[in-house]
Amino acid sequence: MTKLVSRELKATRLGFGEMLVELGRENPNVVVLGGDVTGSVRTDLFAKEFPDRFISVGVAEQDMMCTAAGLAVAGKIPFASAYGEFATGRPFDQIRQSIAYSRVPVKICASHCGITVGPDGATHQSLEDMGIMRMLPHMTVATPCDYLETRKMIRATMSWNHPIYIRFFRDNTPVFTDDATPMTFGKANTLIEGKDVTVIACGLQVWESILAEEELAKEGISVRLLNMHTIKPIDRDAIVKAAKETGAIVTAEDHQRQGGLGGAVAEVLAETIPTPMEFVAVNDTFGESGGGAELMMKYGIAKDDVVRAVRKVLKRKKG
Amino acid sequence: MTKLVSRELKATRLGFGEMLVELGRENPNVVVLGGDVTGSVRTDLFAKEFPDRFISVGVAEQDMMCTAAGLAVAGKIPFASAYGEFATGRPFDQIRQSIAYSRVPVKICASHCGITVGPDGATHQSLEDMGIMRMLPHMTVATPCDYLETRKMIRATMSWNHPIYIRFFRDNTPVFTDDATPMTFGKANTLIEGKDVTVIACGLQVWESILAEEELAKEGISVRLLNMHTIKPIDRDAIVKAAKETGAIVTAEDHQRQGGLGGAVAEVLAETIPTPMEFVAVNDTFGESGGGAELMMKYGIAKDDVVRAVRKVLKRKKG
Amino acid sequence: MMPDNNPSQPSLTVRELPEMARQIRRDLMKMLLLSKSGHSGGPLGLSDIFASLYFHIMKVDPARPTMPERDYFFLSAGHLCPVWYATLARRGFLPIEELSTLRKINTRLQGHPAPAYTHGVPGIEIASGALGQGLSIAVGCAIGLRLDKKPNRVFCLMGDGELDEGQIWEAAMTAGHHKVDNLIGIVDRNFCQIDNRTDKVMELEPLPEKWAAFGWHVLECDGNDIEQFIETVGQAKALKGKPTVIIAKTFMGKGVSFMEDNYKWHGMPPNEEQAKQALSELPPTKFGDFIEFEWEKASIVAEVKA
Amino acid sequence: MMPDNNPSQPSLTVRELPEMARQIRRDLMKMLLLSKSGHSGGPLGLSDIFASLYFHIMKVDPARPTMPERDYFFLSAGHLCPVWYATLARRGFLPIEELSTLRKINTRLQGHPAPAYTHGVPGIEIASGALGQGLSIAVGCAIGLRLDKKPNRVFCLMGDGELDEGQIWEAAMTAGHHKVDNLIGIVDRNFCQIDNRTDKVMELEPLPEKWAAFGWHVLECDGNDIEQFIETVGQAKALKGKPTVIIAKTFMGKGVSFMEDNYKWHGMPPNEEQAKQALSELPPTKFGDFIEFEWEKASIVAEVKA
Ligand SMILES: Cc1ncc(C[n+]2csc(CCOP(=O)(O)OP(=O)(O)O)c2C)c(N)n1
Ligand SMILES: Cc1ncc(C[n+]2csc(CCOP(=O)(O)OP(=O)(O)O)c2C)c(N)n1
Ligand SMILES: [Mg+2]
Ligand SMILES: [Mg+2]
Repeated sequence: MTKLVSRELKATRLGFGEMLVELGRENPNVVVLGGDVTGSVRTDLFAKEFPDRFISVGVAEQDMMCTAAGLAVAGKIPFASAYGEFATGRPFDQIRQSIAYSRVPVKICASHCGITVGPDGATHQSLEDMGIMRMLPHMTVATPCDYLETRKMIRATMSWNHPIYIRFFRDNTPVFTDDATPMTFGKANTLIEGKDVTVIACGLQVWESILAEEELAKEGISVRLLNMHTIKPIDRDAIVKAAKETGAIVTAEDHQRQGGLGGAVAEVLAETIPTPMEFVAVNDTFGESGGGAELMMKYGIAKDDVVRAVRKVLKRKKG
Repeated sequence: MTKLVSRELKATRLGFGEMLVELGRENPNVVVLGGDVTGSVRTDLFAKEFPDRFISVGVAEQDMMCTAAGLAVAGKIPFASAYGEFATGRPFDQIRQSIAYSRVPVKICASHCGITVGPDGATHQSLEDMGIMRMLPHMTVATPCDYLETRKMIRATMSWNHPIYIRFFRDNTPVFTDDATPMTFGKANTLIEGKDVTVIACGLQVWESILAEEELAKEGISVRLLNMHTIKPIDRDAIVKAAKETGAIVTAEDHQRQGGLGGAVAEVLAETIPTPMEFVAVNDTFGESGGGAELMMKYGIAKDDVVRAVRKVLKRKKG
Repeated sequence: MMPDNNPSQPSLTVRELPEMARQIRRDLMKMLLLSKSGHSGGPLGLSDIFASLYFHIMKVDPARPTMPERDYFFLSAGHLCPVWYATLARRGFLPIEELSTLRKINTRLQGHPAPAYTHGVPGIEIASGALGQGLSIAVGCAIGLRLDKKPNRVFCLMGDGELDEGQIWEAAMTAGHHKVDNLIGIVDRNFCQIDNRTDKVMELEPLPEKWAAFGWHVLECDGNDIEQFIETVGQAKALKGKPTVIIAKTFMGKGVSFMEDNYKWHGMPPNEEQAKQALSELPPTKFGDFIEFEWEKASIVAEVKA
Repeated sequence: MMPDNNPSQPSLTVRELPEMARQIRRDLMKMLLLSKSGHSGGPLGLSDIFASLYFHIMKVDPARPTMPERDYFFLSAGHLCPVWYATLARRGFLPIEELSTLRKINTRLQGHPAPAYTHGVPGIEIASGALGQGLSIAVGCAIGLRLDKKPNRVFCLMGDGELDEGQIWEAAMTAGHHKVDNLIGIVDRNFCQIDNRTDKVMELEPLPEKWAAFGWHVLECDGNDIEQFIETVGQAKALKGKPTVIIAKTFMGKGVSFMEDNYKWHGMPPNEEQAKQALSELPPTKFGDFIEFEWEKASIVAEVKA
C-alpha cells in the first residue's frame, strides 16, 4: 500500500459541483434542484452551464424532494441538494414516502454536514443525518473522505438505480486518495492493513484516523484502517473480518454516536461476533459555533480522540 | 413476582386520552394541540371537556410542533400528538431546533405507531420514529407496554421537565401491569427474573415476550424479561447487568432493526461487555396493509420470533 | 374491458359516465364492506370526477400503463385511493375481482397507494398517503415533461383539508414561479376533513384568492356534475401561462343519503346494514358488480318471489 | 446602560433612534470583521427596525429579560442575528464588549440564535436558524398569552426569502383561523435572498394578497424609515380581529454604499478594507464603539496630524 499523504486541500463539495457539470454534459437527462444555497453546495457550476436544467424551488426543502421525485417519474435524473440537516431531517417524511418507499432514484446530495461546518452553529450542524437516513429501507447512505472520492461517488450514482444520500463537507480538506483508489458502494476500502485493532472511519474522520495510525504505529500498534464510505448497505463482511482478525474496533465519524456509523457497526458485531468497540463521535450533544478543527477537538472527533479510543479498546481486548 | 396475565384488552391510546383529561382538570396550564386526527389519538376527550385549551392547527404537523413550543414559551404545558410518522419524521427539523435544541419541554405523544397500525399500510406505519427521536440530544424517548403504563407515563411527564416523545398504539391490547408496577423514566422494569438469557422488549413486544417466556420456560430455558419502556436515556446498568448475569440478549420491538431499541442496546454492549445478541424487529423493509397480528407474524416481531431468537442466541452463547 | 386502440379517444361518452360513476360507488360500498376499514366519504364524493378523468378526459391505456404518451395522474390525498382502485379496475388496469382484496394482507390495493413498481397497482406512479406531497411531485413531473417538450398533461388531485399542509403552498409557489401550465390541480372541495368541517378545523376561505395569489388560474365547478366538470377541465386546458387549479365542490358521501355531507364518514366503512341501505340507493348498472353477496342473491330471490 | 425603571417607557426618543441605528450598523461591521464569517446584508438593512423595536416600541427590561410583562420577540430568520445581538447589547442585555465574540468558539453569540437557557443570550426565547419555524412559535406564544388574558404583544420577524418555506403559510393559516390579534408579523422585504433577487429564486408577489388571503391585516411601509415604521406598528396595534403583518421594505446592506441592494452581501462579512470603507460611510456616534481597531487609532492620529 502506498503511503497516504495529503497532496492538496480541496473541498468535497467542489468535487460534487464539478462532477455534476461533467455528468450534465454527458447526459441531457441530468437535472439539478436548487434550494437557494446554490453557491454553498456548488450547484452554481451546473446552474451556470445548464440554466434550463437547473430548477429553483426556493427555500423549500420538502417541496424540493418531492419535485425531484416527480422529475424522476418523468424520466429525469434529479440531484437534490442542500445543507445536511435541511436535506434530510427537514424533508424526512417526504424522502421516506416519495423517494424511499416509492423507490425513486433521486440523488440527495448534502454539503455542510457534520460539526465541521463550523461558525454557523448547532442548527446548521447535521449530526443525525446519516443515522436517520440509514433507517429508511431502500436508501443508500454514503460519505466520501476527500474531494476525489466525492467525484467518484457522484459519478457512480449514475449507474446506481436506488435512492441515495451522499454526505459531504464545507471545508477544504486533504486529498489523499488517487485515481486508482477503489470506490464501490457497499464495499469498505482497506486503506491500511493492520492486526491489533481496526479503525472504521468515514468522511473527514478517515484523514484523522490516518494521522492517528501514524502516531500509533510509532508505539508499535498495528492499526487496520477501513474507509467505510458506505454506511448503508454496510459492508458486513469487512466488519466481521476485522473483528475476527484484529479483535477490537474503533469507529470514527462526525456524527452523533447513537445511531450512526458506530451504531451500524455495533449492530453487525452484536449479531455476528461480539467485539470490544469504542466510538469516536459526538456524544449526544448539539454543536456550537467555532472553527471546524477547533470543534473537532472540543467535541472529541479529532486525531487525538482516535488515538485515545484505540488505546482504550486495546485495554479491553481479550488476551 | 406475580404472574403476568392479561386482565382485559384496552388501547394504550385510550390511556393517553383519559389521562390528558385528568391532567387537564388538575392543571389549567395543560393545553393540547390537534392535527385533525383527534378521534384517533384520543385527544377528543380533552377537546370535549376543555375546548378553549384545545388548539386545532389543521393537518400541519410542522406548524403543530412549533406552535407547541411557542405555547411552552408562554408558560403552557403543551401536548402535541399525531400518528407516529407524522409526529416525528414529518416535523423532524422542527422538533430538532424548536424543541430539542431549544430544550423546550413539549410532550410529543404519538399513537398508531409501528406496523400494528395495520390496514392503513406502509405510509402510516412508523418504523423509524424511536430511532430518529433517540438521535436528538435532550430528548427522552419512551413507549408504554399497555394501557396502564401509558397512564403512568403521561402523568409522569408532568414532572419531567425535558422534551419527550412517547409512542403508543392503535389496537386494544392486553393490560397486564397493575397499579403497583413501577414506571420511572430511564429505569428498565424487570418483569421476569431469569438466568440463561435476557429479552429486552418495549411496547407491544413486551406482551409477545411474556408469551415467549412461558413457552421457553416449558423447555427449561430461564428467561429474564426487561420492559425497556425508556429507549432514551437507556438504562445502561440494567443492560450491563443482564449481559453479565445471563450472557445473551434478545431485543424485541415493533420498529426497524437498525437504529432502534436493538441498536441502542448493541451500542451499550459494544462499549461495555460485548455479548451475543439477536434482534427481533422489522428487517429494513417498509410495512404493508393487513391486520396487526398478521403483520407482526409476517414481519417477524411476534411471540414465535422471540422464541426463535432466544434459541438462536443461546446457541451462540459461550459455554 | 379491452385496451383502447386509440387511447386519446374517450372510452365512454359523457352520457354513459353517470352510470359508470354509480357503478364505482357500488364498488366502493362493497369494497369497504369487505375490507372493514377505509374511507367512504371522500371516495363517494369523487366518483364522478374519477369516472370523468379515466373514461373521458385523460389519455391512458390500461394495456400500457406506462405508455410515454399517457397523461399523468397523481393522487396527493392518498386516503382517497378506494375510488382510484375501483376506477382503475373498471378501466381495465386490474381485474375487478381484485377489488375484494382492499387493505388485506398481500394485496396490491394497499390502504394508501403503493407505486406499481413496488407492490402497487399499474397506473399508480408513486406512493401517497402522507398528505401534502403530491402537488410537488406533479409539478416536478410537469417540469420534466416540459423540458422534453412533451405534450402530456399532468393532473393532481388534492383534498381540501390537505391544503392545511404547507408543502402544498410551497408547490403552488414553485408551479406559479415556473409557470407550469401543463399542470391541472383539482381540489376536492367537500368542506369536510377528519375532525370536523373544514371551517371548524382550519378555515381555508377565501380559497380561490389563495391560489390566485400564488400565481394560478382558478376555476370553480360542481364536482358532482359530470358535464360541468368536463367542461371546466376543457377550459383549464385552454388556459396558458400559469398552472390552473379547479376547485371542485363535491359532497362527501355523495350518492348515499346518510353519508352525504357528513364529515363523520371521512374514514369509516359501512357495516353490512349500512352497505345494504347504500346499495339500495345506488341501483345496479349494466357494468355489473365485482361480487355478489349472499344476501343480495337472497333479496333477488325474495323479489322474484314477491 | 441602566435597566429601565419603567419598561413601558421608550428608552430613546424617535429623534435619537437614527443615531442608535447607525451605531448598530457600525457594530455590525466591526463584529463581522472580527468573526470573519456571518451575514452583513440583512442585518444592515434591519438596523432601523431593531433600533425602533428595542428602544422605542417593545416593552423590555434588560435587567429582567424574562419579566412577565415583556413583549415577546421571535427572530424567525435566525441568520439575521448579528443585528439582534448588537441591539440587545446596546439595550443592555449583554456587555457590548461581548460583540467581539460573534461566532467564536464558546460564545453566547452563536452563528444562529441559541436560547438563553441553553448557552445563548438573555432576551432570546428560543433557537432559530433553520428557516420557517418562527412564525408558528410566535402564534403559539400569542395564543398562550391570550389564554391567560395577558396584554403582552408578540412580534415575529421573517425574511422574505424565508416565506418560501411552507411552514410560514401553515402558521399564517393557523393565526388567521384563530384570529390571533396580539401578534404582529414583520416581513423584511428586501427582495434579496442567497442565490439572487427573490423574483429570480422564487416569485413572492403579489405578497400582500397572499397574506390577506390567509386571513391577515396587511400593512406596508418603508422599513428604513424609522418614523414610518413606528407609525405603522402603531396602526398594527390598533387593528383587531385578525393578526397583522407589516411588509417592511428595506434595502439589504442599507447604509453601506457598496453593499446596498446587492444580494451577494447576504452572507458575507466585510474584509478589512471593506470594513474601513463601510465605517467611513457610517460616522461615529455618541454611543461609542465596542472596540477600536489599531488602524482606527492610526487614522485618528493621521487626521489630527493632517
Ligand atoms: C401528513 C399527514 N397528516 C395526517 C394524516 C391523517 N389524515 C388522513 S386524511 C386526513 C384529512 C384530510 O382531509 P381532506 O383532504 O379534506 O380529505 P377528506 O376528509 O375530504 O376525504 C388526515 C388528517 C395524513 N394522512 N398525513
Ligand atoms: C430550512 C433552511 N433552509 C435553508 C437555509 C439557508 N439559508 C439561510 S438564509 C437563506 C436565505 C433567506 O432569504 P431571506 O429570508 O430573504 O434573508 P436575507 O437574504 O434577506 O437576509 C437561506 C436559504 C436555512 N437557514 N434554513
Ligand atoms: Mg375534504
Ligand atoms: Mg431577503
